[in-house]
Formats: sequence, structure tokens, C-alpha cells
Amino acid sequence: MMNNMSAMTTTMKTKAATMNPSKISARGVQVYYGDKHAIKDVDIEIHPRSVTAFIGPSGCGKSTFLRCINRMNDTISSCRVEGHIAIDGEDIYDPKVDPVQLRAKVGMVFQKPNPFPKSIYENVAYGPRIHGLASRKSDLDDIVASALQKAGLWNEVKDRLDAPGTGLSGGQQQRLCIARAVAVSPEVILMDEPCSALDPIATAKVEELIHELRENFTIVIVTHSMQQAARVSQRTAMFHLGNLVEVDDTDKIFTNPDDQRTQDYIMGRFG
Amino acid sequence: MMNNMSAMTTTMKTKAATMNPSKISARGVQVYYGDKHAIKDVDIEIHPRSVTAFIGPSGCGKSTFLRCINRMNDTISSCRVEGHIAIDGEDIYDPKVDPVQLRAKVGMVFQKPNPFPKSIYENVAYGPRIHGLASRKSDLDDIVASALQKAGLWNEVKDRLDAPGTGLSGGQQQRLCIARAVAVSPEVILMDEPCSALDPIATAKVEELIHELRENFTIVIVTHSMQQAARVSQRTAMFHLGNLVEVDDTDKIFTNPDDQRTQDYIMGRFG
Amino acid sequence: RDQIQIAGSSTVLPYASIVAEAFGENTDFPTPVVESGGSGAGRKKLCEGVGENTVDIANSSSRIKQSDIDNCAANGVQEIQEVRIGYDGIVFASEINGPEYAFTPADWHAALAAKVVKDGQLVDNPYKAWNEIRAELPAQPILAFIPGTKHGTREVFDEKVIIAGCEENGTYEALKAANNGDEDAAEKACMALRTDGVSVDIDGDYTETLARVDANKNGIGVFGLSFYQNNTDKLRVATMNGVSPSVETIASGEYPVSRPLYFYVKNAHLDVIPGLQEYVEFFVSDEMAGPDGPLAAYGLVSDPELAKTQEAVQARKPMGPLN
Amino acid sequence: MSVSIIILVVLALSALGYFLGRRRALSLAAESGGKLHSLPGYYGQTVALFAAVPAFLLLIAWLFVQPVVIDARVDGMIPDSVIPEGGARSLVISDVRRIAGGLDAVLARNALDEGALIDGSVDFSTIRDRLAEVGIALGNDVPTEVFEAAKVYRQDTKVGSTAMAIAVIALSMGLGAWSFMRIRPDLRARNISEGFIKSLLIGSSTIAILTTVGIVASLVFESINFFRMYPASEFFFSTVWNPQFRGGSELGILPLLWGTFYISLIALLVAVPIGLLIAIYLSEYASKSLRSVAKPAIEVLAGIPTIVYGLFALITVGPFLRDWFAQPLGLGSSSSSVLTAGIVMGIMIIPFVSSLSDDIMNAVPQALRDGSYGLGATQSETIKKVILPAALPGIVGAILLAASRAIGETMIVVLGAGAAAKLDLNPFEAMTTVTVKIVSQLTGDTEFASPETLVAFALGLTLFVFTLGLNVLALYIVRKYREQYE
Amino acid sequence: MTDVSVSANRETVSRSKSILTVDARTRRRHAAEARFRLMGKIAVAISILALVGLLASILSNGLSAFRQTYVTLDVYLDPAKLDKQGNRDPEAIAKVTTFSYAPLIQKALTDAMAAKGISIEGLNAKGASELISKEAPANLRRYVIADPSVIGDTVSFDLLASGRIDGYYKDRVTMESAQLDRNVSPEQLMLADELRQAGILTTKFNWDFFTAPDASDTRPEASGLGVAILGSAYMMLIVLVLSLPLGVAASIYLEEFAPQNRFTDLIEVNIANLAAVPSIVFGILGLAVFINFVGLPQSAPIVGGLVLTLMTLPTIIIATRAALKAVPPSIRDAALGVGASKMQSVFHHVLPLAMPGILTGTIIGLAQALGETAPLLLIGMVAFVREYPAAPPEGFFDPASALPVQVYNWTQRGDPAFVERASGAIIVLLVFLVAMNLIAIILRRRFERRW
Ligand SMILES: Nc1ncnc2c1ncn2[C@@H]1O[C@H](COP(=O)(O)OP(=O)(O)OP(=O)(O)O)[C@@H](O)[C@H]1O
Ligand SMILES: Nc1ncnc2c1ncn2[C@@H]1O[C@H](COP(=O)(O)OP(=O)(O)OP(=O)(O)O)[C@@H](O)[C@H]1O
Ligand SMILES: [Mg+2]
Ligand SMILES: [Mg+2]
Ligand SMILES: O=P([O-])([O-])[O-]
Repeated sequence: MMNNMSAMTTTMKTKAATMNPSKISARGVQVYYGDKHAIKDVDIEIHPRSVTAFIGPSGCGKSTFLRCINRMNDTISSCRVEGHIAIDGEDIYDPKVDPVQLRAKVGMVFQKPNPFPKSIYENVAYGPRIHGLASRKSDLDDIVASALQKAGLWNEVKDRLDAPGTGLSGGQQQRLCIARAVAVSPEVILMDEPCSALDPIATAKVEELIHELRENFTIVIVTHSMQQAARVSQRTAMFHLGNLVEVDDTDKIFTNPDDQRTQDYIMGRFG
Repeated sequence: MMNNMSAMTTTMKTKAATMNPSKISARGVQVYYGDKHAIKDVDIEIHPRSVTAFIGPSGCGKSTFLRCINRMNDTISSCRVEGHIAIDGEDIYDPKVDPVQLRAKVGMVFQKPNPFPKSIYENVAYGPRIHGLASRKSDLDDIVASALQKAGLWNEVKDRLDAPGTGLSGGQQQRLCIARAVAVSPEVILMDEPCSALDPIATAKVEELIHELRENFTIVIVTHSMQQAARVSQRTAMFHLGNLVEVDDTDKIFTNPDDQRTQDYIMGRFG
Repeated sequence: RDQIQIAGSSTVLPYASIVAEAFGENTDFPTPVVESGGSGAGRKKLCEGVGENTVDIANSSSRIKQSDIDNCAANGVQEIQEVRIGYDGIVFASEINGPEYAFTPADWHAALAAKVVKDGQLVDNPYKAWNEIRAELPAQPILAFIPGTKHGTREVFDEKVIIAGCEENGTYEALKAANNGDEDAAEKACMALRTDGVSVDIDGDYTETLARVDANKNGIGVFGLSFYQNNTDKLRVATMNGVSPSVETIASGEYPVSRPLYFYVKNAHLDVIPGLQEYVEFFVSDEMAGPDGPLAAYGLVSDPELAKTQEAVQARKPMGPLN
Repeated sequence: MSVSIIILVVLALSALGYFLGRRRALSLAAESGGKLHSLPGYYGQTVALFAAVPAFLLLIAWLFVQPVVIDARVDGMIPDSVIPEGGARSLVISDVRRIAGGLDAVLARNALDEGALIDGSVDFSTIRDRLAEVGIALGNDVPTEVFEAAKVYRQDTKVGSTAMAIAVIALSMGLGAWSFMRIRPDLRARNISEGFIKSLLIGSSTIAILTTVGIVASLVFESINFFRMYPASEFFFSTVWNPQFRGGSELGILPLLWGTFYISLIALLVAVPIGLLIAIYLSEYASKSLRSVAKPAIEVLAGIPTIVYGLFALITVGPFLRDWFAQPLGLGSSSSSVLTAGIVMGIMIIPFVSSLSDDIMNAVPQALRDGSYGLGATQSETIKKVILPAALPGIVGAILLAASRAIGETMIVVLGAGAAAKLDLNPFEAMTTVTVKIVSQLTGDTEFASPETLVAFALGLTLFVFTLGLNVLALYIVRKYREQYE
Repeated sequence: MTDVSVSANRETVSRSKSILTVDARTRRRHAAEARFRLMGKIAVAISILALVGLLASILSNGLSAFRQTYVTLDVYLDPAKLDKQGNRDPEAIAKVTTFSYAPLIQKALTDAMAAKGISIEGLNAKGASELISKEAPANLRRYVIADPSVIGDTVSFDLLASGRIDGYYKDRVTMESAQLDRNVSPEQLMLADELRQAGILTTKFNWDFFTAPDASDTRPEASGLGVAILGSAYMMLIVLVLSLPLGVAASIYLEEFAPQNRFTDLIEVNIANLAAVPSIVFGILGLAVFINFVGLPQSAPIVGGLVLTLMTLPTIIIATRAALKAVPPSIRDAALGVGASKMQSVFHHVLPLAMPGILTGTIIGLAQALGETAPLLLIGMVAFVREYPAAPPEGFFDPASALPVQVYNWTQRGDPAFVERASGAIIVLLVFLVAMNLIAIILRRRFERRW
């Protein structure tokens, strides 16, 4: 099996290298948590203005890899990243790169909703404020309102923008976090299971949002729902035990995957 | 619409009252967060040894109502519950009732995974320990192992039971919380979106677990996935804006709902 | 710096502050600042060097030591004047409602020493009550609050009461014999006090001793005369060798336990710090330090040779090496 | 120009720099239509910081260096002949300073100007009287050399402070202007100003190190002197503490260390359980209103001067323990005892444990509590098994702080436990601590250069090393049991 | 354990079927819960009780310090005594010492007694004049020197009664104790009673206690806290301005920015250890560094403030670090995720959440700093200071005393009248402390929240 796998990755490497241009390109990425080898030699190209879905069984390293893309892994002291990830051709692990600027460009929605213990308004306004996106209060109000609308939360909270963000329901918190990420209009948005806590309608709204955003932005989304991956993404990457099993056009992956594991996973025959 | 709705609830009331016996029966439950009226006059009967699914758009009060059933709402100081909820005919809001014993009997898995900052083993062993379920270390080991197996986490963590529970991936954390709840073998298990962070295989495992547990236990599950509700539950309750729109056999709800809103929600035409 | 800086003894502090206050009131000079950090620390500060951020005067409840003078010299403080301002009486007092005590140094030695002579034998101190030592003394348990080893008073107490008593009651001879005639060792052995809680060292001040006497009604405390004079309604003073302590009996030398108090002036500062010379003269003037002055009224035993001191101060006569 | 005016000017320049920098950033961005790298405020901040920080550093350095330079110059003008017998050069120099200060006042009083002083049209033959008029008292008459030196001193100081004002303000303006000119839309202003702030943060944390260096340095020198006079083996291993005035003291540290340990232990045995229980009660059980009153109230315990506790120990607790416990149990009849001091000290340090632990426990996320309640745990089980472990690092910190306070306390020990150094297990016996003896040996009546006084430094150093060891241990324990929540 | 079998005997654990009847185990657990809770209550009660007890003793001893007995006399400022040459030359008048003023007061008192027809057997004029504080002549002298033209007038003065007389009206001195007391006689007390009847002797609120400087041992009635309050205020100003920002800055660096390595461990241990350094050692440090090395003046609040700052820093740092540690990492992630810099995430989110702990550290640290005497002993602030320091910043360099120093000094004095004053000073100190911490306490309450 080990042989099989490494053969596979080699094939992919050559394939990926021929595809151009890509917004994000990763080469030989290895991630360790202390001794634990969580991501093993991953190479991937992520296309601009498109949605890439990461799928794979729980614990396979999707979140970990996602966090590498905006260097959120810097905050975990035990975490060590090797290899090369470039956005627009610029190596993001270059010492000259300012992770802050990077993160302003590459927004993130986390798997567990983590609103600030502040008001709903402040939660969304925070990003635009620090990036100076609004010079007047009314601009800021507009940004907040439109972000909340995009995240499908506006109707539920418009009367209580001053209420604490932590007093929302689970799904509302998740949408608040989406609104917060959208409000700074990043170029790339990383979404770690943004819809897991959402009902179908809210999910539909977020998917619609993703669809809209795709026109201008690059989106990477981690999801456990094959249906969702199929619905929203143009390309899909399948992870397993820290390896990138395969990455290809979504249609291809869902109809005719190269790898048996992908096939099995999609058919729910895995584990 | 208001009229329509109250008419509806009256119908349901009479209907629910005629059905017997029920494990959990709620009458006229109202929940307020400060001024916010989060649950409005809900009456529901939950049948023993069966799975009841709560569905409804985000923020409609599913979690809130669920938390009423094991009095977890007691911990939110701004939260006020009115009405009457009985388990096995005993009013759980009776001053004589001991919430601790109640919660031992009515287990809960939360929407946001909340592992203790302890080792994986200790996370699961915690409940059995406080309830004195194991007299010997080996018994405890057995309980922990079987709970982790039921939650489908065993294989991933069996080599690192001493690692901190907070170092797991999102889905792993959620399964850890399920294992933790199962380990005390409660009579009723309340699950607030237990599978939202899980991949299809893990989800399938949990659904299998639910299926197994149903033989002996009463299960209430909040889910956003209609498919899941259809797969696992015998009965489904639909919430909307704090109201219980309708509750009935799952087959009925998914094929021929009484209420237009249910119809719309299921068809994804809502909002 | 405009004002005089004084540091040193807490025993001298009350007198120094009375003088400083009067000095500030009656002259154009600001009131001197009088620190209290202990005689040793005061002399150390005096000897730290010459200059504005060193003190001008050190109060001391005991005579300066040669090592201090050497230290001074090493730091460029060449000339210091020694000014003796009077005597401090040391009294023994107990709770006002308790019995009267008439002590001799021998009684104290017998009460507090680690080893005493009993029936011709050198034994561990067996005494529990005063009347076991001498039948005339009251039948009270022995409990003494004596100054701790940080206080200069302890030195005087050791010398004028314990060692004197040791010699009086013959223990000294016995100890000398036991130490093969070594006088130093015998003296040291004389001063070894019992450690079974009968003799309690006080590291604090007289108010602590007073509070302890208050809490232990049969305790006897060692106080300064002025402190006792301020609390005559709470304390009953004991006689020593039949003499009751007072300013007069101490001045005349009848009452045995007393010690001189001093201050030391850094001559190099005399013409630099405004008012320093005036302060020194004011301190030893008859108006302040004389037998009818406020210091005596407060309990300082006026120095019979005050006139000499006044002359010396006028002449700014530095002290020579200790003999 | 006085220092405070210079400071004000620099502050004003820096404020001005802030506004100009901000405006320039905004207008440049508007002109070029490009996006600013950072918020406009950060551009202002860089200008402000460049205008202020180096200028202040220069000011401080100048203030230190100038007197040294001028003193050296003046020093050269004073021949040895004018230094009085037994006096010191430094005193003459301070005379110079005083005269120089007085001259200003004299000139002001006589409504004269600089010229008059220099061309000698003012009669300074009676300088002493002249100065006395303006309240500058001088000892003896002033030699001409000193007077000349004073004039030079005055002149130099004037020139110096003018130069300083010019230099500081010029630096402020220069760097301010430079950083102002440097502003371009893509300038990483936030990184610059954050870099500045970070170096301030680093600077602050080095103060702790410097303090330690200072403490060790100020203790080591005299400790070495002590060990020259007194054998180290005796000091560390002797069980007798008995200083004497006439020499031949026995200065063994063991009874003092034992007393310190014993008293602190009892104090912690009182304070830790009570303090933790209070923290638990206040953070988990008590109503908001009770908490908001009780917490500050309990904190007052830490602010009551220790003399009050000492007297409380001496007058109330001591006799009580003696009459009700020690004597009936046959454990002695001392009214000062380790137990007395320990209990009273324990009460004093309760707030250190309770308030800090309360804050930390309050910070444990509610989700963890919910998780535990959801499993049917009682509140106390939740607290003991979930909240306390999660809050452990903070709680250990609080306990260490309390222990530190107990080790450092003197008044309560003096009044409550007495001054006798003893090695004994009986808690009803009087004992004393290292700290008490440091204070009493330092403030005592012994000569300074004697082992009896110098021992205070050796005691301080030993205690320092000792507590260092304990702290390393505590850090190790915390690391081992730390539980990090999300 | 790999071979897992669900043990059947688990079900045998007896659990009550009904939630209304509590099973034995749960009952035991509840009993434990109740005990635990009760222990908490007892702990709070103990500490509150201790607080109340201590405060009660302080108040009962010290409240009387806020009232003081005065004697109102019409004093004839006799030119024959005060201005022998009669030309009102200020220099000559300034040469007249307080010793010459005392007879004027004695005469005024005798006159007043005669006017009211008061005479006490066995009490001569000198004895009667001992009713009046030794401070009184100084008051008169100051008055005259301020305006020599009043010489020759008869002026009404409120003069302090001596400490023992004052004590008589505060139940400290009784007729019985006066019998034994060397410093007061029953006759004098009788005279005081008569004067009180005649309205000459009154007890009023003692403003001077807050404004007057310290006085020597012979004048407890004249001593006040003016210099001490100023000294403490100056020092606390320095401590607050330096230790809070420095402490918080150091903690932020160590907790949020510093790389986790041996060196940071060293600093961490080092700071914890500094907290354990006895305060007197900070005094040694202050003497060596600030006075001997830097050359700052003795007895000055600047040195005291710096020393206390160094002493308070560890407390604040330890509290702040603990509070920073307790902030959940998910909050930091959230901020970084929207592109906030580390600095911004700390200052915007982490710091506000850690605020309660920081403020607690500040409250406790300042309480300690305000009440500390030992380090001041070595830098010369434990001193008898009568001159007020100037306004800051110059005043930072003038000699001053401090509240705890005043307490410490007064408790050491022989005259029992100082006991009341020391307790009074403690009350002032506590009020000062509470006032100083009030803002912190209120702020802390606002920042406290659970998430
Ligand atoms: N602690 C709280 N304080 C105030 N309001 C709250 C609190 N928790 C929930 N709410 C409000 O109560 C309503 C119901 O919340 P609840 O958590 O029950 O929703 P839900 O149905 O579980 O939604 P989701 O599917 O998003 O989890 C929402 O409007 C929410 O904002
Ligand atoms: N902070 C951490 N410390 C140590 N190990 C970690 C940490 N975070 C994640 N891991 C481990 O790394 C592996 C990959 O985790 P990751 O969170 O990337 O999984 P995932 O694919 O996102 O899973 P899920 O779908 O469950 O969220 C898992 O085995 C997990 O246990
Ligand atoms: Mg994940
Ligand atoms: Mg919910
Ligand atoms: O303070 P003293 O040196 O006099 O004890």
C-alpha cells in the first residue's frame, strides 16, 4: 500500500506542475505536531477564482493543511511546517512575509465557532476597523450589515446588534464567524466546515455566498458532505491519514476517481 | 399566520395527549433569555426506546429546548423556563428533583465539542468515576474502551489515550464527547448535532450507535440533515421561531407534513 | 540640600526629634530630618563618605566602635565629633497591679542564666519562681522580657546586670574553675541565658515589651527610663540594690544600670550644611539638654559634664582614636 | 530651558508628528489611489515615536553625562590648597554648585544681568553675605578659586542645558521629519510601530532581570566580607543562632531557615485552603452582588498594616493559644509561638490566594462546566475535577505569591513568634525567621563591619538561593500538570 | 484492555429509577456537595469575620484620633517680652524663642481662671499651664512672626490641650490612673473639668490630624499626618505610573511574544523568586543603587517610589501572566484569522479579557506597597520629618515620610497617646488604600465576564 501511494503522488506531482496558473501552490508540505506527523509530503495547486473542496475522514489533516495556508499554524507552538507554499508565486513561509498581511489576504472561518466575547456588531466590525476599510461610521455600518446579510444572519440579529456574540445559537455563531471573515474581503477564503452547524437553508445561503464570492475570490472549503463538495466546488482534494490521496476536478473525483480510497470514501465504504 | 399557528398547536396538543405512554412529556414550555422569548408554549411527547429528531432552521430554539430536558439551562443565569416537563411522569422542574441525578439519567452531547483539558482517557472515565460505575481499574478501562469504540474513535486514539483531548481534530473531539456521554449509560441521550463535524463514515458509525442504543434508550437528536433525520429517527419534531410547528412520525413528516412551513423547510424552500 | 540629615539610634530618636522640632521652631533653618534605623546603621551611613547625599549626624546609643572609625577614614570621613548628650537609665518594671520587686543583679543572673550555682554545684538553672532564688522576692513565676541581641541595651544589661550578678553570686568563680581559669570563657558562660522560654528576647521596642507585660501579668520587662516615665500608670518599677531609678539617682551614679547616649557629627559638613553647627550647639545648650530642659523632663539623664561638651562643640574638636 | 519644558516640547512635536503623519498617509493614498499598507494612525504613530523616543533617550543620557563632564572640568580648577583639612573635594564641588545656584538668585535680586557678573561690576568681596541674603547659607568664606569655579560651573551648566535643549529638540524634529518624509503608501508603518512597542515590552521584561542582578550584586559583596570573618561551614551547618556584642557569636542559619519554613508552612496551611475555598465559593456559588462586595472586602485584609496583625497576634491569639492549647496540652507556656504567627500571617495572605484564584477560575470557559454538568456531575465535582485542574497554573502562581509574602513578613513574626532562634518541632514554641533576623541585624546596634551585621547580607543571599530552588520546583510541577483548555 | 468486552455488571450499579427519590450514592454526593459549599461559606465567613474584627479594633482604638481637645484663651502678646527694644524689628522678634512665649500662655490661663473664678487646691500656675500643649508657644510665635504688628494686642487662640488632658476626654486617662501618672495629676483633671464647664475647654473635630506634620514625643496632641499623606501619595503615584505599565508590558512580552526556551523559563522563575525576596532586601538594593550609585537624595519619595515599584512589579507580573494564560487560545485564533497582528490581537482581545486578573494584581500589589515600612527603613524614609515636601516633580526629591512609617514610628513611642494616633493613621491608610483601589475595583467588575 505504501508503494502504491507514493507512486500515486509522483503521478500527481507531474500533473500538478503542468497546470497553470495557480493561486496557491504547495510543494512537499510536511506538518508535525511534536512527534506526530500530521501532513505527509503534500503537493497541491489551488486555482484562482474557483472553489476547492478538501474531503477526507475525520483526523486526516484537512484542518491542519488549511491552517498552513494562512500560517495559523504559527500559533501552535508544537506545530512545525516544512516544505513550500506559495500564493501568487510568493512563498508565504519566506521570513520576509508578514503573516498578518497574509492573513488579511487569506481569511479563515474556523471549524469551531469562536466569536469574540463582544457584541455582534463589534465582532463583524473588528476586521474592517483594523484594516481601515471604513473611514466613516456609516461605511462601517454598511460593511457590517452587508457581511451579516451575506452570511444570512442579518434578519435574525438586526434588532440586537449590541447583544453579545457568544449568546447566539451554534449555527448563528458559525454564521457570525463567516460574516466576520467576509467583512474584510480577503482574496482567499479558507472555510473549515462552515456549514456543519447550519440548517439546510442557511447552508444554501452560504453556498450561494460561496458561489458569488467565487467570481472574485479563491475559496478553499473543508467539508464532510460529499453533496456539498459536489455542489459548490470545481476541484476536490481527498486527504487520508495525512496524505493527499488525489486532487482533481470535482466531476472527475465524484464520477471516476483514480484512487480506490477516494472511491471507497465517496461511496461511504471506508474505514 | 398567527391564528393559523395557534390553531395548529391546539390540534397537536390534543393529539399528543392521547398518545401514551411517553418517556418525556412537555407541556406549555416557555423559555426566555432575559427578554428574548426563545421557546413559545411547546407541548411534546417523546416516546421511549425510540429516536426523536428535532429539525428546524438555525436559531429556532432546538438547542434551547433540548437543554431544558436535562435542565442544562439552569446554568445560564439569564435563562428562565416556564411550563412542565416530565420524564417517566415525574416533573423534572419539581423542586424535589435533583438536577444531578436527572443529568446522569439524561445524558447530553453538545453542539460545540467541549473536551476537558485532560487526557483522552480521563475525558471518558470522568463520568463513570463520578457515578461510581466501576469499582476496579480494569472495569473502568473496559468502559472507556467500549465507549470509545461505540463512538468510533477507538482505532484513532487507542495508542494515545494519555494525549490531551484538546489536541484532537474537530471531528475527533466531537466523537470524544459522544463517548463521554455514552460511558455513563444514561436512559435518555440528548444529542445536539452530534454528527455536524463528522465525515460520512464517522457519521455512519454514530448513526449505527444510535440505532443500537435505541433498543434500550430514548434518544433525542438535533440535526440539520434531513437525510439523517429520516435515517435515524422514528419521530420528528419541527421547530420554527421558537414554536413547535409539528411533531409526528418521521415518515409522515417527510412525506406528508401537516404544516406548510414543514413542507417548505424540508424541500429547502424556506427563509 | 537645605536640611540637616540625621540617622541612627531609635533610643536617641525621641530626644533628637524633640531638639529638631524646637530647632525648627526657633530658627530660620528647616527642621532636621531624623531617621531611625538603629545605631549601627546610622554610623554606617555616617561613614559612607562625605557629600550631600550622606548624613551629617549619626545618633548612637552606644559608643562608636574602632571598626566604624576605620571605615569612616577609609571613605574619606576623617574628622568626626563625638557628642555625649546624657544618660539613658535602664529600668525593670512589671505590671502595675503585681507585687513589688527589689532586685539585685545576682537575682537576675540566678533567674536567667543557663547555669547557676546551687548548693555549691554548677547546675542547669532550676528556678521557676523568684522566691526560690531569694525568699524575700515575691512568689511569682520567673518571666523576663529582655532586649534582643540587636539592641545596645542588651549589651548594658549583660554587662551591668548579668555579669555583675554572676560575679556577685559566685557563679563566675565556679565557671572560671570549670573553664580551667579562662576568664573570657567564664564571662561568656555567665552571659549564656536559659532557653526554656523564661527569658524572652524582644527584637522590637519598648512598646512591644509593654504589650507583652500586659499579656503576661507576671512578666518583668526591661525599659528605658523615659519610656517608664511615660507609663507610670501601667508599670511598677523595681529597685536595684535598693535604689529606685530616677533621673537623680542615675545622674548621681547610685542606680547602677545606665548607659551614655551619643551623637557623632561629620565635621566636614559643618560649614556646608546650613544650620548644622547651630543645631549641634542648640542640642547641647542648657536650654535643651540641661537638667531643667525638655530632654530631662522627658527622661534623659542630663550629663553632669554638659559644660565640657558645650565647649568641645564650640571648638569643633574631632575625636581621636578610641583608647 | 528647563527639562520639563523640553519634555513638553518633545511631546508636542510628537503629537504634531502624529497628526501630520496621519494626514500625509491619507493624502498620499488618495493621490496615488493606492491602498495604504497600514491604518493611517500607524503612520502617525511612527512619526510620533521617531520624534519622541530617541529624543527622550538622548535627554536622559545627557542628564547623566553633563554633570559628570562639568564636574570634571570644575574639579580641575580647584587646587588642593583650597580644600579644607579633613574635608573632601566633593564637598567643595557641592559648595561650587551651591554658589552657582546662589549667584542666579543674587543677580535676580539686584536686578543685574550676566555682564555685571563677568565684568565684576558687582561687588562680590562679601559673597557669603550676599548669598546669605538670598537664603544660601555657606559655611566659611569662599576662596576666589572656588568662586571662579562657580562662575565657570554656572556658565557651563547654562551652555550645557542650552545645548541639550537644542540637541534634543533638533533630534526630535529631525527624526520626526525624516520619518515623515519616508511615508509612502506601502511603508509598513504598523510593523515599525509594533516593532517599537515590542522593544518596549522586551525592555520592560528585562527590568526583572536587572533587579535580580542588582539584588545579587548588592548582597554578594558584603556577604563575601562576612564569609571572610565567619566560617561558611558554621554559618550553613550550625544549629545555634546567638549573636553577641563582644564577638564570639554563633551565627548558624539552620534554626532561622527552619523557623521560616515552619511559620510559612503554617501560614499556607491556613491561607491556601481558606483562600481556595473562598475563591471557589465566590466564583462558582456566590451571587454577583455578594461577590462584588466580598472580594474587595477580603482584599482589604492584604492592605491592613502588618503591625495590626502583629498586635493581634501578641495580644489576642498568643495568649489564647497558650491558655487553651499549649498549657493544657503541656506543650509549654510561651505566648509567642510559631502557631500564633503562622495563623495570623495566614489570615493576612488569604486574599493573595483567594482573589487571584478567583479571577483565574472565573476565566475558565463555561463550555467546560457545561460538559461536566451534562454528565451529571455535581457542582463540587465539576469544580474539583475540571475547573481547579484547568486553573492550576494560575492557582500555583497565587500560592507562590502568598508564600513569598509569608517569607518576607517581619512584623507579625516579631510580635507573634518572638525573636528566639530555635530548632524545635513544637508549634507552641517561640521561633523566628530569616527575614526577621535580616532586619534586626541590619538595624541593630552592632558595628557595621562585624559579622553580626554583615550576616544579614549572607542571610539575604541564602534565602534568595533557597527560594530560587523552590520556584524552580514549582515551575516544574506546574509544567507537568498544566492543562491547557481551548 | 485491548480485548474489550462490555462488562455486564455495570448495569448492576443501583441507580434510582425515579428522579424524585434520590438514591444513596447521589445522596452521598449531595452531602459532599453541601459540605463543600458550606466549607466555602465558612471560609468566606472566617475571612470576613477576621476583617471585621481587625477593623473593629482599629476603629475603636483610632476613631478618637479624629477629635481633639482645645483650650480657648485670650493671650496678651506682651511687648515687654516679645519686643524688648520696642521697634518691631522683625529680626529681633525672630530671635525671641518659644521659651519666652510660654509665660504669656501661662498668664493667659491664670487670668482666664481668675475671671471665671476657678481655682483648684494644690495646683499652682505652672501645674495649671501643663494642661496646655507644648506646641502652643510655637503656634503663638508663628502667629507673631507672620505679623509683628499684633504685638501688644490681646488675641484669642484655640490652643491644643496636652495629650493627657485630651486622653481624659477619651477615657484613656482616669482619675485613678492620674494618681499614678507622673505626667498628670488628678488636680489637673479637675481643673480641666472646671474649664470645660466654663466653656474654655472644648473637644472638636481634628483637622490638624490630616494636615499637621509629625511632632516630637512630648507633643502627641500636635502630631498629624500631613507629611506622611503627601509622601505616600507621591510614592504611590510613582509606583502606579511605573509598575502597572511595566508589569503589564513585561507580562505581555513573556506570555505572548517570548519564544518558549530556557531563557524565558529563567525569567519566569526569576520573577517568581523576586516576589519572595523580603522587602528589606529591596531597601538594600535601593540604598546601593538609587542613593549610592545614582546619587538620588536620602529620605526622598522618588527613591521610595522606585524601590516600591521594583517590589510591586513581581506581584503584578505574576497576576497578569496568570490572567493572560487563562484566556482561551481560540480568541487569539479568531483575531489572527481576520488579519489582526499579534500585537492587535493581544491589545484588542486578550488584554481586556485578562483585565480582572491584572487589576487584582494591581490592587494587591499596591496594598502591599502602601503598607510597607521595611525597605523605607534603609533609604531613610523612616524618619522624623516636619517640613512638607514641595509639589511634584521637585517634591519627589524632598524628604518626606509615609503613612506606614508614621504608624510604625507612633507605635514605638512612649506616650500612650500615640496608640490612638497610630490607629487613626491606620484608618487613614485604609481609606487611602480603598480610595486608591476604588477605580481598579470598579473597572474589574466591569471587565469580569464569562465566555
Ligand atoms: N445564552 C443565550 N443568551 C441569549 N440568547 C440566546 C442564548 N442562547 C441562545 N439564544 C437565542 O435563542 C434562540 C434559540 O437559540 P438555540 O441555541 O436554541 O437555537 P438552535 O435552534 O439550537 O440553533 P442552531 O441550529 O443554530 O444551533 C436564538 O435566537 C439565540 O440567539
Ligand atoms: N494541536 C494539536 N496537537 C497535536 N495533535 C493535533 C493537534 N491538532 C490536530 N492534531 C492531530 O493531527 C491530526 C490531523 O488533525 P486535523 O485537525 O487536521 O484533522 P481534520 O482532518 O481537520 O479532522 P476533522 O474532520 O475531524 O476536523 C489528527 O490526528 C489530530 O489528532
Ligand atoms: Mg478539522
Ligand atoms: Mg443549537
Ligand atoms: O536603635 P538602638 O541602636 O538605640 O537600639
